[in-house]
Amino acid sequence: MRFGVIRFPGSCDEVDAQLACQRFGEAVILWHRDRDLKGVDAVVVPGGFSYGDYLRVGAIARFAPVMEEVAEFAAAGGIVLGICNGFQVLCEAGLLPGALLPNTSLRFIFRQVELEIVSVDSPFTGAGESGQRLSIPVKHTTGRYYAPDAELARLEAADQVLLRYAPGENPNGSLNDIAGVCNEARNVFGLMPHPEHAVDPLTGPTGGLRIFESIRAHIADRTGAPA
Amino acid sequence: MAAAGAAATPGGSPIARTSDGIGVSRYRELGLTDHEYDLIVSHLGREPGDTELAMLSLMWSEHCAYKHSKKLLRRLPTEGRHVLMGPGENAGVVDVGGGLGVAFKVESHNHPSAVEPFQGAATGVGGILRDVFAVGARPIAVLDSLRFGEVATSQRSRYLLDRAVGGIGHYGNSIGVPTVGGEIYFESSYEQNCLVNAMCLGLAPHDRLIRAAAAGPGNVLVLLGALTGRDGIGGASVLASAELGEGDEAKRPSVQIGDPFAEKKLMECCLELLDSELLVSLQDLGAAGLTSSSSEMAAKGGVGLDIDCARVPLREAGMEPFEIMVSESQERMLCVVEPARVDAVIAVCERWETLATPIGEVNDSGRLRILSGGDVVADLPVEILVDDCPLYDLEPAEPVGVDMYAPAPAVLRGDEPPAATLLALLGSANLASRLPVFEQYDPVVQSRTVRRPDDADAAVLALPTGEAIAVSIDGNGRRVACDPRRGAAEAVYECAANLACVGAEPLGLTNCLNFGNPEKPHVAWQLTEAVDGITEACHALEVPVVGGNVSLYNEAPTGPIFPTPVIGMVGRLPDPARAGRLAFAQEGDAIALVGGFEPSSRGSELAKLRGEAVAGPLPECDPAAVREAHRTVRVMVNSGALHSAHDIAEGGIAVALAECCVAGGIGATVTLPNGLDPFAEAPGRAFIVSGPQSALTGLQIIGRVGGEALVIGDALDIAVAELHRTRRGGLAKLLQ
Amino acid sequence: MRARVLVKPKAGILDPQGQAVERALPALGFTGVRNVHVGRLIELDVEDPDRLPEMCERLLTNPLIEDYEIVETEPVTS
Amino acid sequence: MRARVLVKPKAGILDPQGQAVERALPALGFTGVRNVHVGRLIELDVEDPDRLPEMCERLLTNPLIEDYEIVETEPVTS
Ligand SMILES: Nc1ncnc2c1ncn2[C@@H]1O[C@H](COP(=O)(O)OP(=O)(O)O)[C@@H](O)[C@H]1O
Ligand SMILES: [Mg+2]
Repeated sequence: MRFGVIRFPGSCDEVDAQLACQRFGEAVILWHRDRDLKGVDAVVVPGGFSYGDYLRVGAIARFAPVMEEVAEFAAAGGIVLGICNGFQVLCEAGLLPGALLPNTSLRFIFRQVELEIVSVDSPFTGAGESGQRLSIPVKHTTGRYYAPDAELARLEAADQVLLRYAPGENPNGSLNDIAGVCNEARNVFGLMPHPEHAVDPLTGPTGGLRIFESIRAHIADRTGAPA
Repeated sequence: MAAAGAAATPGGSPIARTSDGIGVSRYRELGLTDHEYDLIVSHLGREPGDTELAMLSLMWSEHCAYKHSKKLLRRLPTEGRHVLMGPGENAGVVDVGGGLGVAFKVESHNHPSAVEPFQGAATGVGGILRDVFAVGARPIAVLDSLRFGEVATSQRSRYLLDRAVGGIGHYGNSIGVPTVGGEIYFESSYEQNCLVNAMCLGLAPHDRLIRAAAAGPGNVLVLLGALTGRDGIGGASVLASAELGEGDEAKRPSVQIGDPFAEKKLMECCLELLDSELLVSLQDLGAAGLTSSSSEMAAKGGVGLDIDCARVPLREAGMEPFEIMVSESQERMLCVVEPARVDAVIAVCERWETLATPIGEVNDSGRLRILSGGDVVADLPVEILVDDCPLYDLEPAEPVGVDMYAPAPAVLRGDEPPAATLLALLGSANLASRLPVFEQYDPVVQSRTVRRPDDADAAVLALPTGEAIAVSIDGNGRRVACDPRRGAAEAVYECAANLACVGAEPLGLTNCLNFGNPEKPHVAWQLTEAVDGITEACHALEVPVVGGNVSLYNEAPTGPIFPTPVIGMVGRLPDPARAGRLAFAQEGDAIALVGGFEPSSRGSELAKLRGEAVAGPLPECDPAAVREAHRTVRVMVNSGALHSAHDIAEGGIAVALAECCVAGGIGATVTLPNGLDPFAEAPGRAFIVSGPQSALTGLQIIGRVGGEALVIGDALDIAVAELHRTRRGGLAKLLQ
Repeated sequence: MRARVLVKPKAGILDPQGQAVERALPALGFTGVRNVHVGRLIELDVEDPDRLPEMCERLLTNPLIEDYEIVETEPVTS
Repeated sequence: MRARVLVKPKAGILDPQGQAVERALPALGFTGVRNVHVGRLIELDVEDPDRLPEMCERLLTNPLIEDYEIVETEPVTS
């Protein structure tokens, strides 16, 4: 399969995401100004500080030309994964519900956290088990997931929360310990933790592998290709 | 355009030292002595003009000319078989095999950080990153070395710590370079002069390495990056205040604000320009801005430059030529480009949304000529800017019979039981866990960090070759204050010991010499002794110095800071999967002590807590024994035989054992060799390693890993949970 | 026209910045301060002030989490 | 009294946020916008408004790099 990883000015984890994806298929970089998704099967909106995160995280990046293509791709059922800053961008773009607010500590935090898979009914968690724990690092200043009460209830009821921080692990004050949510159609997923930094035993725990495995399995299913 | 003859003063208003004395106060205000000014006049054959004086006074400042340290620095050994670029370039570079080089340098940003800690520290990181990508290396890691007053009692020091750490994180995290290590000490001598030193490492294929020498008459000088504004501290601010009238507030130079987003684009842009082989040379803009970068490029290439400062894109209207030439606006680079390639350069820059402006031309005049529109505002031989500043001999004198530094207030009486002493040490600001600081830094971006902070004594970064490099930064000002020569040597040994713990062999080091006023004999003595100590240790370990930085005049009315040479060392290891860890790992493992070890309590952390004098001598060191101990540990780590390795440093063997227990969440039972004081120190010489008994044959076994407590003979027995709690809370509670 | 856009967190959303200020003030001897909220200020010259609300909705604020107010102000003299 | 403190970068100080917004707007079809600056807005209830300037100098702003303005405003109804 083929992943496309977007590069905005100020992206930092795009090469990391590309390296992680390359463990599961081909992975190409998509330039923010190009309106060409190069025929990829899945788009990754990576972490970093797109456009310096100035004004508001993700606020400026969502208007990049490539994001118009991503919106169309998503509307057509394409697989889109937003990691950290990518999650923020997808929320700003309205492709995911809610918003990310400053951590309650008001500080940047790097921490290896334990996550729990809440729902395996998605292209992003299908290879895992419900309740399974994943060790993945977070690193952000603005990661407190927020949605208005009614929206939050709807998300929970519709099983759109795919990942939660395990009890006692919530690093940022996210409502309902939410670490990652998908859209109603379940083909767009955003999470604050960095699965691309948890795929190589040489550099740390490998909880992130589940996410990429799930995507590969989903695409293989869909296209009938061997995983 | 009028060509300025040697005897005419460009830019009008020559500074005549006439009856009214205005000229005199002017150059003195700019920091030049009468003697230096006379030298300028005699070299030039005339009085310098306004812009020229501004440029000269900065280039002849301590910061740019190293006038009190240059002669001393010549003592440092700079040659070694791994050195690709040594001191003199923006960063030193060592060969790490496979056609790759690692560039690295440490630099101070002490004064700006004292004024505005967040921006000061942030722009410190920005500056050292530029030095590294200026040689063509992609920055792959940042480390920081910080010194503040006593955080336990000084509100201001807590504020400075909090903001400086925030600033370092802000810049490094935002630009996507991991911060993989650092060190922090708190001592009252830093109360008025905090130290913020940042180190950066970069990776480059040999053929992308580039020097700063301008070359090729007819080539174009292109300024890259941010707009130029009235940014600047120190030199530039003195200048501008001399120029401005009362009430001209808005024109005063301002605190530099770091823009990591601009630097990220600038960095990617420069690396792409180099990959496309579009540049002849590249240089960052740091202190003294365009003046220093252009004159150094010209000097290194033995050429001349014409710069039209009216072409420099400005952030503020109405800037004078001298302001443009000395502005320290961040996130700018200067490059030399062949005329046929200028369009290609501009196209790459556009792609990265980075401004590129041709501002001048290389020629063979050997002069730096600054034009403003049609006028020549400065016309100076390059060597007067770069080479002619007088170098001063230090007049060192050892202070006899006086303690230069007051002891810290005693918090221990000295008759506490060992358990209480160990807990006091672990919870003290200097030894407590640094987690509350380093969890504000991203250590993993770029996906090569094999050992993060707290995993091991040195950070380990995997290389594309399948091997890895390790890096550590160290310097204990208290010990250098006690005994400058041995204290400074110890910093080198300790860095190398940290590398040995992960299995790395040293390749080279960089250093930042943070001292007081070198014109004072006792500071001159500290500086001289420290440089000699570093030199000795470098010879002993065969590690060359490939670069560094000097920060002098760190003095308050109460006296100088502790003399603080900070050493950053880079090494190489064959197999990242076997990189050592410091945590005790396995119930039943044997614990061995490696290395000859005759520690003393002088200069120790315990001596500080007991309020003892800051006085030497520190223990002697046998270089051959140190080398052998380092080699033993390194070889064993690389063989994969060990489960842990940790050097014994501050707090002595008791603290080292406690750290291994806390990191592993497991206890240990140890019997100390006869007569070994558990808290005495002799950093850099000895190690605690653990592993299966069979792997440690031939070593001095002192105990076993296991249980839930650290038991040292019948001296102490403390639950690991309590060690952990105490160590974790020590700094965290001060930062709330 | 020179305009100011005042952006503040929507009522009911946790505002840790406001809380941090509120907690820090008494320690400095400033008592009697309550209901602190921290938001953003954007100042700009616009040729067509009628388009400001749209700019606010699309870029300058996130209506899910922020409220805003537009205020006319003095032109800068420069 | 309910007050607003408007904090903005001092004139001449680099304002990367303002620059970023200014560059982003034309791409969204908003032309004719200039001199954008981004700062902070702090709203608070104070019992003793006379102490506000001191609060601003000591905590709410960084006088080295920021200017501020104090504006009285409507009390919050809640
Ligand atoms: N303590 C030192 N040890 C070795 N080299 C040093 C030391 N201090 C400065 N240097 C070298 O002197 C040169 C000038 O230093 P500096 O002015 O800090 O460079 P830059 O302007 O590139 O930041 C550099 O090549 C640096 O490595
Ligand atoms: Mg340099």
